[in-house]
Amino acid sequence: MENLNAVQAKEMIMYIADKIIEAKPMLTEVDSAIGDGDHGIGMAGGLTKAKTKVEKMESPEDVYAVFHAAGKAMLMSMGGASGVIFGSMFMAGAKGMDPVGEIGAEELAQMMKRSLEAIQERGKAQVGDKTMVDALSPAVDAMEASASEGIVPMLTRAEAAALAGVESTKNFEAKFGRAKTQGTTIGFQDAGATSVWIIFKSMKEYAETH
Amino acid sequence: MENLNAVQAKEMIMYIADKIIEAKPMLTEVDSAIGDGDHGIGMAGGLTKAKTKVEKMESPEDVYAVFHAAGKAMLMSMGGASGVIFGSMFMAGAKGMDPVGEIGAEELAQMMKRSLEAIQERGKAQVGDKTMVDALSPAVDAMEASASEGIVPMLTRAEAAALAGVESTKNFEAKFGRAKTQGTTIGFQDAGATSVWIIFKSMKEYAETH
Amino acid sequence: MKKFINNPEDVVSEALTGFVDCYSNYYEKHEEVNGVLLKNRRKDKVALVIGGGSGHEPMFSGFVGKGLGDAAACGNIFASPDPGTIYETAMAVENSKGVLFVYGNYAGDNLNFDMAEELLEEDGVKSTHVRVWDDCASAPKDRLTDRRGIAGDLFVVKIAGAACDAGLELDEVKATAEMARDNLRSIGVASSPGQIPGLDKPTFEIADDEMEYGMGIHGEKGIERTKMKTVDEITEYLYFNIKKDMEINSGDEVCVLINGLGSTTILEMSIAYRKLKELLDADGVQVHDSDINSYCTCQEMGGFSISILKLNEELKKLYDMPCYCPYYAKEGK
Amino acid sequence: MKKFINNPEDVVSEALTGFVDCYSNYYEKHEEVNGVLLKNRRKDKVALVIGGGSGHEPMFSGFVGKGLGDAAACGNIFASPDPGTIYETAMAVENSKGVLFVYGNYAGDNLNFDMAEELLEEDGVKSTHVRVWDDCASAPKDRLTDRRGIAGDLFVVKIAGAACDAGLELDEVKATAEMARDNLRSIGVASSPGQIPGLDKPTFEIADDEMEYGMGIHGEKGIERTKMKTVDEITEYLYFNIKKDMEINSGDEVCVLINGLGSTTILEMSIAYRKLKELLDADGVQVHDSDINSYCTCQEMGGFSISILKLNEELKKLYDMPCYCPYYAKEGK
Ligand SMILES: Nc1ncnc2c1ncn2[C@@H]1O[C@H](COP(=O)(O)OP(=O)(O)O)[C@@H](O)[C@H]1O
Ligand SMILES: Nc1ncnc2c1ncn2[C@@H]1O[C@H](COP(=O)(O)OP(=O)(O)O)[C@@H](O)[C@H]1O
Ligand SMILES: [Mg+2]
Ligand SMILES: [Mg+2]
Ligand SMILES: [Mg+2]
Ligand SMILES: [Mg+2]
Repeated sequence: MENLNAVQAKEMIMYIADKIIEAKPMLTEVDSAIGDGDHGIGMAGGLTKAKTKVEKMESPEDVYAVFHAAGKAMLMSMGGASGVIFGSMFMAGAKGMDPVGEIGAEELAQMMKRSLEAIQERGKAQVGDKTMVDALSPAVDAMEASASEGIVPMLTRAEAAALAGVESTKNFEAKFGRAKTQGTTIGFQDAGATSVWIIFKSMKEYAETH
Repeated sequence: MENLNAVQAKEMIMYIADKIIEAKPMLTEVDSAIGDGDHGIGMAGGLTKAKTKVEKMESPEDVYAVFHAAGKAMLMSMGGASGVIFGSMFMAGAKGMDPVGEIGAEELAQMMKRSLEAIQERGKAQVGDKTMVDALSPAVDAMEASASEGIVPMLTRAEAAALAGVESTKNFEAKFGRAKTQGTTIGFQDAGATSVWIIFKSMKEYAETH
Repeated sequence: MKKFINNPEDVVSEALTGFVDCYSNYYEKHEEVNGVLLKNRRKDKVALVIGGGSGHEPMFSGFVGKGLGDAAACGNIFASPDPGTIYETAMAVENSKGVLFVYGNYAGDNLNFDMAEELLEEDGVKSTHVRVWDDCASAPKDRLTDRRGIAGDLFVVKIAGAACDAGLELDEVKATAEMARDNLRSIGVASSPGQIPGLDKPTFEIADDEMEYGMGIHGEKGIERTKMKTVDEITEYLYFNIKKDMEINSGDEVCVLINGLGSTTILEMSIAYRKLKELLDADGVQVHDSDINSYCTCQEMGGFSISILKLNEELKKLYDMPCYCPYYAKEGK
Repeated sequence: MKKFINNPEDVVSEALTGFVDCYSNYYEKHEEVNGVLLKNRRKDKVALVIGGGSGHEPMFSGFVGKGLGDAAACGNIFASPDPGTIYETAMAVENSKGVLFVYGNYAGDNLNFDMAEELLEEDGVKSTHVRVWDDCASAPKDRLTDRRGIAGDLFVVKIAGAACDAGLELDEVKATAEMARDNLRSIGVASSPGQIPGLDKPTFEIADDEMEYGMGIHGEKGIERTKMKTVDEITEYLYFNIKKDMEINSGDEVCVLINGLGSTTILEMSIAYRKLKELLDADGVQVHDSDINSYCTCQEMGGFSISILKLNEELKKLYDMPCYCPYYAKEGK
C-alpha cells in the first residue's frame, strides 16, 4: 500500500473493530487487574458503533471524513474517560481537514500527531502517567520518524513502539482513571495502552494485505 | 411464714428481682437458641424497674398494691410481648382488690390464678404453645391444690410444677413470639417459662427464710 | 457486621435524640418516653398515632408529618413499645377528638397497644386502632388476622392521615383506614440478612446463591427458599401471589410501592418496577401513583417487597391529599 | 453479592425505564439517550442539567424536579455519560436562556461534559458548568480541583435549582452555584464495599474489623484505614477534618447532610447526627436545616459522609425556596 484511500480507511476501521472485539476478554482482564474491568466492554462497544457507522458510508470519498465519523461514533456512545480519549484518537486529527480522496504516510502520521495533541490537551496525561498516551506518544514519534519509508514500514515501527510503550506502563503508578485500586499498580500494564497497541497492530496488518 | 404481709411482699419482689438479674445471662442464652435473645435483657430491665419502684414504698400497707406497683413498673417499661405478659403476672391478679395488710396461701394462689387468666385472655396462649403459660398454668394448679398446706409447701409444689412445665416446653413447637427461628424449636426450652420457674423458685426461697 | 454505634444498649435512645435533633424544624421528642411528636400539628382533628419496634427506619418515626402521623411511639429494636410509651405519646398529641393507632399486626404490638388503649380509656380518652396485615405471604387467606404488617403500613398511614386531616370523626377515620388495609396486599423477597446492633448473629442465614420469598421484616420464615432468580422472574412471582390473594381487574386503579429492605438499591428496584408495570399494563390495571424507596427496612437486609393498594373513589380522594414529612412528601392533586 | 437484575448489560437501561415509569407523573425518558427529563418544567429560565455515572441512586436522576435539576444525563454504572447523551439531554430542556451543568469533579465527567458543551456551542446554545469538589479527603487544599464530588452535589443542585427558579441569568446562576460549592465540604467513612452488577469483585476489600476514612464513592482510596471505632469518635474525626479545611465560626449558620452510602441505616446515622449536633452546638454553630438520608450511594456500600454547607444571606434565601421531587422535597420558608 502506497496511499490510503477513503474506501481503504473504511475497511481499515472495520478491521480494527473486529480485532478489538476479538480482544475484548483480554482487555477486560487487563483492566480488571488494576482498574474497574470495563475497558474491554467499552472499547468493543465503541468500535462496534464505529464499524456500523462507516459501514453505512457506501463509497466514501474523503479519508478524513471516515476517521472522523468513526471517532465521533465512539465518542458519542462510549462514555467514561476512554470514550473521549479513544474517540479523539480517530476524530481529533481528522477534524476540520479539507476533504481528500487518499492520504500518504506523512498525512497519516500528522493526523495521529494532531490526535495525540488533542488527547493530551483534554486529558492532561503525560508520558509516564500510565495511560494510553504511553503507547500513543512513542507510536506517533515512530510514525513521524519513518513516514518517508512508506505506510507499511511506518506502521510496523509504530506498532513496535506502541508495544514497547505498553511494556513501559508496567513501571509506572496509575494517576488517571476513576476506580483506582487500593494497592500499587506497578507491575501491571495499562488497559488503554494495550488498546492503542492493538489498534496499530491492526492498522499494520490491514496495510500489509492491501 | 404463715402469711405474707405488705413489707414482706416488697422484700419478696426485691429478692425475685435480684435472682432474675442474676439469671440474665442464662435467660439470654435460652432465648438466643430459638428466639431473638433479648429475654434476659428485658426481664432484668423490667425487674430492675419493679425493684426501684417497690423500694420507694417506705412502709407499704397493702400487699396487693405492692404486687400491682411491681407489675405496672414492668409493664410500663419493658415493651415487647413479654412486658405485658410478665407485667400482668404481678399486676393483673392484684388489680382492683381491696387493700389488705397481709394475705394467706389461699389469697396468693387466687391472685396468681387471676393473673394467669388475664395473661391467657390477652396473649391467647394455651398450654402446649411453648410459652410461659406452660410453666405458670401448672404452677397455679399446684398452688390451688396445696394452698391449705400453707405458703412454703405451696410454693415448693408450685416451683416443682413450674420446672416440670419448663421441661415440657421442650416437646412443643413455638407458636408465639416475634422472631421465630427458621428451623424447629423442639428440644429447646422456652425462655419465658424459664423466667416463671425462677420467679417461683425465688418466691419459695424468700418464704422459706422469712 | 460492623455498625456505626456507641454502646448497643443506647442505640435507640441516641438515635431518637439525633433524629429529632436533625428534624427539629418538624419534630420534638416526648420528654419522658421514646415518642416522636409533630411540632406544628393541627389541633382540631382525630390524632393519628403510629408506632412499633425500632430498626425499620424511616418506618415509623419518619412518617410523622402533615397529613400523616401526629406522633410515633418507638420500641426497642424489633420490639413493641411498652404501654407507657404508647399512652404518653398519645396523650401528648390527642385533642379530645380521639386517637387512632395504626401499627403492624404483631403479637407484641397488639398486646401493648391494647394495654395503652385501656389506660387511655381510664382517663376518658377515646381511642381505637387499625392493625395492618398486608403481608399475604405470612398466613393463608382464611387467617387474615395472623398476617404480619410490612411496607404496606405506609399506605394505611397515608390514608388515615388524610382522613384525619379531612376532619372525619374517629369511627369514620378508623373505617377508612380499615378500607385501605383491606384493599392492600404486599409480599417480599429476601436475599441477605440484617443485623441487630449489639447482637452477633444475623436475623437469618441464607446461602450465597439463594433467596427466600415471603420472608418477614424481622427475618420470619417465608414461603419458599430457592436459587437466586432474575428480577423479572421474581417480580412475576410476587405479582402473581398478590393477584391470587386480592382480585385485581382490568380498569382498576392502584398505587404501588416497591420497598427496599435495607441494602437493595433503587437501581435494582427500578428494574423490578419496569417488569411490574409491564404486568399491570397487560392486565389493564392503571397505576395512579407509585414509589421506589426503602421505607420499611430490616436494618441492612437485602431484598424488596411489592405493595399494591387498590383504589376506590374515597381512597383516591384521600390519597391525593397533600402530605409532608422529610421522608415522604406528596404534593396533592 | 446477589443482585436483583436480569442481564448485567441491561441494568442501566432497564432501571431507567422502570424509574421513569414509576415516576411518570413527573419524568419522561429522552427518546434516544439515557436522559431523565422533568415533564412540567418552567420554560423561562436557565436550564439546570445534572448527571454522571449511574449506580449512585437516587443521585442524579432522583434530583430532577421543581426547583432542582431540569434533566439528568446518566452514564453507565460508575462511568460518565457520553457527550451525545449529555448534549441531547441538554437540548431537550434548554429554553434559550442557556444551560448550567452541575456534576461531580471526575476526569471522565469533565472530559465528556466539556465535549458536550463544545457541541452545544456549535449549535449556538450557551452553556457553562460547575464541578463539585466537596470531598475534602480526596486531595489537599492546594489542589482543590483534584478533589472529587460526593454527597455535597445535592446542596449545589439545590442552590443552583433555586437560582434558576429565581430567574437569574446563566452567569449569575453559575456564580451562585460556585458560591455554594466553595462553602461546602464533605468527608466520609466506609466500612464495607458495594458491588457493581455483573462484576464479581467488590469495589474494595476491607477486614471485618476495619473502616476507612475518606474513601470515595467508587471505592477510591481514602486517607486512613483503622480498626472500627465508635460512631461518636468517627463523627468527631470527620467534623474535625471539615473544620481543618473550612473556617466555621461561632454564629455561622449551616446546612447539614448525613448521607448513607447504601447499607448504613438511618438509625446509625441518627446517632452520628446526635454527636455532630453536640459538636456544632459547642462551637456555637447554628444548624439551619439538616437531613439524614441515603442520597448519594455506592450500591450497597456501608458507611456515611457528613456534608456541611455554610450559609450566607444569598445562599440561605435560595436554600429556603421550595423544591420538590420524589426523593427530596423542601417546603420552603
Ligand atoms: N486522562 C487520560 N488521558 C489519557 N488516557 C486516559 C486518561 N484517563 C484514562 N485513560 C485511559 O483510559 C483507560 C481506561 O479506560 P476505561 O476502562 O474504558 O475507562 P474508565 O477508566 O472510565 O473505567 C486507561 O487504561 C487509560 O489508558
Ligand atoms: N402470647 C403470649 N402468651 C404468653 N407468653 C408469651 C406470649 N408471647 C410471648 N410469650 C413469652 O415471652 C417470651 C419471650 O419474651 P421476650 O424474649 O422478652 O420477648 P420477644 O418474644 O418479644 O423477644 C417467650 O419465651 C414466651 O414465654
Ligand atoms: Mg475501566
Ligand atoms: Mg425474645
Ligand atoms: Mg424481642
Ligand atoms: Mg469505568
